[in-house]
Amino acid sequence: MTGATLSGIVPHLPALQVVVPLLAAPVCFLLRRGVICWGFATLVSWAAFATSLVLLQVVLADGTIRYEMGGWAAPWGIEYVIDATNAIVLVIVSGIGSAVMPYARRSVMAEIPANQHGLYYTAYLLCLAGLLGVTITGDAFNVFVFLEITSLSSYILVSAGAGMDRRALTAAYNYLVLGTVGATFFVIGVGLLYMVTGTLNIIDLSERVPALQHNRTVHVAFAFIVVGMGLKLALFPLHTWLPNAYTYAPSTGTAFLAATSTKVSVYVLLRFLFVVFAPSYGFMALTLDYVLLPLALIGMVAATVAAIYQYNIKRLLAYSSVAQIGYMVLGIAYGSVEGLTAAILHLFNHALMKGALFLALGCIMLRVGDVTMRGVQGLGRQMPWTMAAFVTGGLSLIGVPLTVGFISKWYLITAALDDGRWPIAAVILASSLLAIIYVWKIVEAAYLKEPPEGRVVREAPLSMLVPTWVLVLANIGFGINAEFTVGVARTAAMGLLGGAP
Amino acid sequence: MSDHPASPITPDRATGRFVRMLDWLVANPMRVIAGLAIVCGLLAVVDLLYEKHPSVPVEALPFFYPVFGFVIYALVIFGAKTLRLIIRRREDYYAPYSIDAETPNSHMTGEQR
Amino acid sequence: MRHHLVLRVVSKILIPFIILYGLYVQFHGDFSPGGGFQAGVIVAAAIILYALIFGIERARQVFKPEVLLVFAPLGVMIFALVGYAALALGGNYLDYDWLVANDTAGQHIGIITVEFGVGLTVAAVMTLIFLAYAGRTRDIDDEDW
Amino acid sequence: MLATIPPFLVYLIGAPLALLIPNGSLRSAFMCLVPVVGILLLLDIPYGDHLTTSIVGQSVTLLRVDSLSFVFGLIFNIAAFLALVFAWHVRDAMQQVSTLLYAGSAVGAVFCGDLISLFVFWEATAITSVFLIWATRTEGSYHTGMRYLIIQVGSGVILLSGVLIQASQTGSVAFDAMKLDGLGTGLIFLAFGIKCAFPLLHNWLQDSYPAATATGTVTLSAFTTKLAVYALARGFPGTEVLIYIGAVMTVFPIFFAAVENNLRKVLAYSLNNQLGFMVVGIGVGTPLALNGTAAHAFCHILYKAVLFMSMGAVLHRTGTTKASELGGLYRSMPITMVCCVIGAASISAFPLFSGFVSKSLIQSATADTGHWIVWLVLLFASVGVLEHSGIKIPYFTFFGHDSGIRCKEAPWNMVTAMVLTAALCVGIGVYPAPLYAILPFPVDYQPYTVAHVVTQLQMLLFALLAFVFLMRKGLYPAEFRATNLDFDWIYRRALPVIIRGLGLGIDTVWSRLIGGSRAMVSASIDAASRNFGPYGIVGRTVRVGNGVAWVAVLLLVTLLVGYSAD
Repeated sequence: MTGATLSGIVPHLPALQVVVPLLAAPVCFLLRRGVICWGFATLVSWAAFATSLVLLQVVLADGTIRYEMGGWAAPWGIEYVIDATNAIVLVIVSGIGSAVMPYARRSVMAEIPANQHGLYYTAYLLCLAGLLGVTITGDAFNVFVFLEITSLSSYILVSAGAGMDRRALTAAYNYLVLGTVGATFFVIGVGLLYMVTGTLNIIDLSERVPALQHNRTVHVAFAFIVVGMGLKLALFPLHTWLPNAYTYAPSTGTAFLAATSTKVSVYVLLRFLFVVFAPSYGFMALTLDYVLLPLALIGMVAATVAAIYQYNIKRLLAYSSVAQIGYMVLGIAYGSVEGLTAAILHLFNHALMKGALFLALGCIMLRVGDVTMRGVQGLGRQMPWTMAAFVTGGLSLIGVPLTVGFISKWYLITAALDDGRWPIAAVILASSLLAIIYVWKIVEAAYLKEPPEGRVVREAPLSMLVPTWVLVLANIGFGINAEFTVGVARTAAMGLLGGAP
Repeated sequence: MSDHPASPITPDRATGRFVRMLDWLVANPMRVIAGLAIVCGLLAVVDLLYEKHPSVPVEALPFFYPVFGFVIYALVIFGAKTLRLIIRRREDYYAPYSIDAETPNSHMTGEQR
Repeated sequence: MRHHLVLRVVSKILIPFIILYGLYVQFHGDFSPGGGFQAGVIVAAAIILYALIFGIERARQVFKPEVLLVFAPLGVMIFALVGYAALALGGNYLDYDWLVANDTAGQHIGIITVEFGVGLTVAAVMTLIFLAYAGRTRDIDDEDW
Repeated sequence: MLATIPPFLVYLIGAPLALLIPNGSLRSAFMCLVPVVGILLLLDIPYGDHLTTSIVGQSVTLLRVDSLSFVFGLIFNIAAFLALVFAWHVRDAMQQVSTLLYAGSAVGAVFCGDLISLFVFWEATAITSVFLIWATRTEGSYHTGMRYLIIQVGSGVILLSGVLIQASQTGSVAFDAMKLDGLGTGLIFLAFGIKCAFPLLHNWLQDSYPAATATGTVTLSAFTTKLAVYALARGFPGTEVLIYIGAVMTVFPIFFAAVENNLRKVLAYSLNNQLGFMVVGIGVGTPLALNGTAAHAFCHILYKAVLFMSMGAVLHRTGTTKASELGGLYRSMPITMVCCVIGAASISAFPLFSGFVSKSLIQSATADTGHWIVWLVLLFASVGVLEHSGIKIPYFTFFGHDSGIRCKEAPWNMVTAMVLTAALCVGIGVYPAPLYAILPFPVDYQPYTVAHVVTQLQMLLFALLAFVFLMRKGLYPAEFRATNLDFDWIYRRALPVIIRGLGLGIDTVWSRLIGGSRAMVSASIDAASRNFGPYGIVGRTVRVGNGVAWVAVLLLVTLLVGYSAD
């Protein structure tokens, strides 16, 4: 391919970002054979990652990109709009995908019946396409469509764990019911907005809603969207679908979903709250202060405490995810540039942490077949690399300096202190301290206890260790040099609060 | 101490001569003391011979340094003896000997050559 | 069901017309209400009727699930490939204007092709869903009608 | 490119690499090579800030080389080399790794240009060094190590709090001269003070150094406290309160050292007293005084090392360093004895030995700035130094009452390390020009004047005469096995007793309170596990219907909140 054709592609990258994985899904379905599907899905993930990186670079250099699907101009057609906020989310989603995929071959072989491999990768590609679509599109209804693609395929990803544990089916069903409720709430909200504004384009909405900010219909639409997305992003106490879904899904599915799907929902919430609506509206300011902020704080503490008592480590991490979502929502609830910066930063950083942790857990699942506290006993010596990765991820989760967790917490706390909200900073610190307990529980089991009699396990294969460590090193790398991530997050936050993207 | 040989180890020739010299000095402490006294006497005399440039007033006093050294040394010793009356306790005051931080066996087993 | 002669005869007559009507809806997709989704559902309705009357097993023999499983993704691919074709010819994704020299003709061709893909997928998926659920129990007994 | 490799990185890479080499002379040789490379790198780095990056919006400099950090960096590398030679025979991977990492952290800390990275290395020195104490592997050393770790890490935590406050007030975390005027700088000062063993904060030093291994103490003695001296010299030069703190520091350990039986503990007290001189120099803050501090730290590391080495060698051969058990060892360990005497002469500042050329800089600076009471105190302390380090250490170990111990001379590597270090002490004493050349400020000072040599000799020799006199009269305190109380009594005895007294007190109300609060704590833990555990409200699987109910509730709440807005 010559340079000219390459540069000719660049203007179409917004479309390709979504339609390549979307087309890849049926192709993958037709390919059928597990290993071939895996290779194909890996290539597609990498292509998507490359695309998102180029998009991010273009956005940072030239500002917002708008792409008209089918050549129809914005208010009538669907347009894709990319600014710093969703460019970074695209990078997260596709980046995690491309880290998980090389890892997936061994893990999927071990955890999923052979005849379902092709379907599993197809579902993964659909999920990837859906997540990217939700993120990239500038059309409110299109968000819903992609949200459904994501949801349906992620139910499949979760239920694929049925080969290991039948409870995956009930978990997926629970997820399906609540996920559908969430998506329906969202579409009801969008429908109400359409009713009063006559447009579905997000930019148009942002121009028309201000005049209608005292309209009751808009208030109701706002409530539906907030609750619907709150459900999707597992805001405490709407998180009830999450622990089981993450626990019983296959390792790769958990790693991918945990690191991406809630993040994308957080992004949608951000986009609607701060672009379509604005913190200056009375009803939104009240909701931020009296609904989201308390729920975020309660969630941070309650879910962390719940995590402490978990015996299954996947479930433990799932609860910790709920707590971490609390941090992001907290940043959103500040409604300030600092708060949003912290939220977006944590969105990125948490994807790295949870990705690394769940991948390390997948290695344990492969070798030991048991990810409970008993399963990790003595693994510090038997699987040193895996456990080292896990511990590093755990440190990041706590927020130890030189890891990304520290950067997130630093910004969250400074954002709280900037507003003079000392008690909130104290709660953040307290929940970090509580996080030490559950991380320590695992460290203690892995390093201070002897392995169960007669259990001999080998270190995980390189194909799984390398992706895990790539994410672990990213944790440290972006923890040491946070200039780039902080810069992007700040640009994004200012873009969100500055009105139209 | 288990690895102390019963008899002195025969040192090599050079250190042997040095050790014998020290043996002689230890055996004749009065000669050492006398030597020290003579040197001190000489220094006291020198104190009168050179021109002083005191940076602190007291330095100008005759025999300031010799007297200071002698008196302060005695003061330190008596001060310490007094202090000991107050602070001295049994050796196992904080912990029994069995958990003394300086239990020697680990050092001895660590020995290689 | 084999004894319900009336139903069998009427269905045999109706099913071709239902499918024909489906095709009508399909090909009107580009300039009047209708299109792939509706057409796919109508065609699937015909197939489901066939299965109800003549039994799941026979329906499976006629509309082989393996083939349907190929049709479903194929439809999606047709849709996506049209988009790529527009891209390759210099337009935006799914910009039919670029498909042929004449804009209007391009729109027609583009929409019809895309709708065809949609119809294919919808019909196949609908049928598959029905066969998957219906296959989980025995056929409906005569007494239960 | 080579020029900006920070020396600490060599240690950081060297430590794991060393583990790859089979345990033996080869590994020891490799480890000795690490500081050599460190020195070569250091000589190659031009003065200035390198490796500046930014973390959480603050500028961070990992490698700031200037005349002050250069002196400390150089002597740290040299000390690491000597300590590693001294520990050549050690085959304990834990000690080997922690020695390298500890030295590396100290070297790293010296070159930090900002308080954040300083904090990181500050904590690193604490965590890496404690293994040198634990390596003794006795229960006592374990407890001592824990006390040491708590205090050292505590110092780091205080430092971090200070840095955070300072950063939020001034917006900068640059590590430059500060004024002791607020909570932030106060906390930073306190953190430095703990590591520098300020009076009443000093006990960790006497507690821990005698508990480390024979070789470990040599390593410990070089870095932690001198790092604190460097930090004070960098952060608080000319802070007047330091003069008085330093003066007290020089005096009070003398008395404790004079009656202490464990000779390594005597050295720890003497270390404290020497630090006092440096702290006074920092407090005076004139170029001459700061030069004195830097020079004294440089010389001090060397002669203190040779003293700890000789005691380490004695410990290695005899298993004890208690004065009451030793004596007459000159027959068995003559070379060790000579090195020890050289170290003793250096610390006592005899002319032609290193202490003479460095301590006098500080002494002159106090006189020049008119602090003549402090000047007298330092003079007093100088006599005290002669007492415990100059006379007591060599006399009770190698002469005095013959204990009957007959052992071998120290192993060759210990002898080599001692001889090298002793040679450096004499070399600097005889020819101080190279040392003066690398000091932070230009030096215009001549230590060898007739007056200076004569007065110093008068003072020292007459003090020696007093020793002889007291010894002959039987007035010199005899050495017993004993424990002497110090300020650590407060936290090792008084606090536990008080707490126990309160806890077990007959006051029933009090015990009810304790019991009640204990019950409350356990009840809340129980409640937490009931509600948050795998079967609790929060931790268990929630039914779909209940999940949807929550959705409804939240929708209602959100709607009501929105409704109440207008």
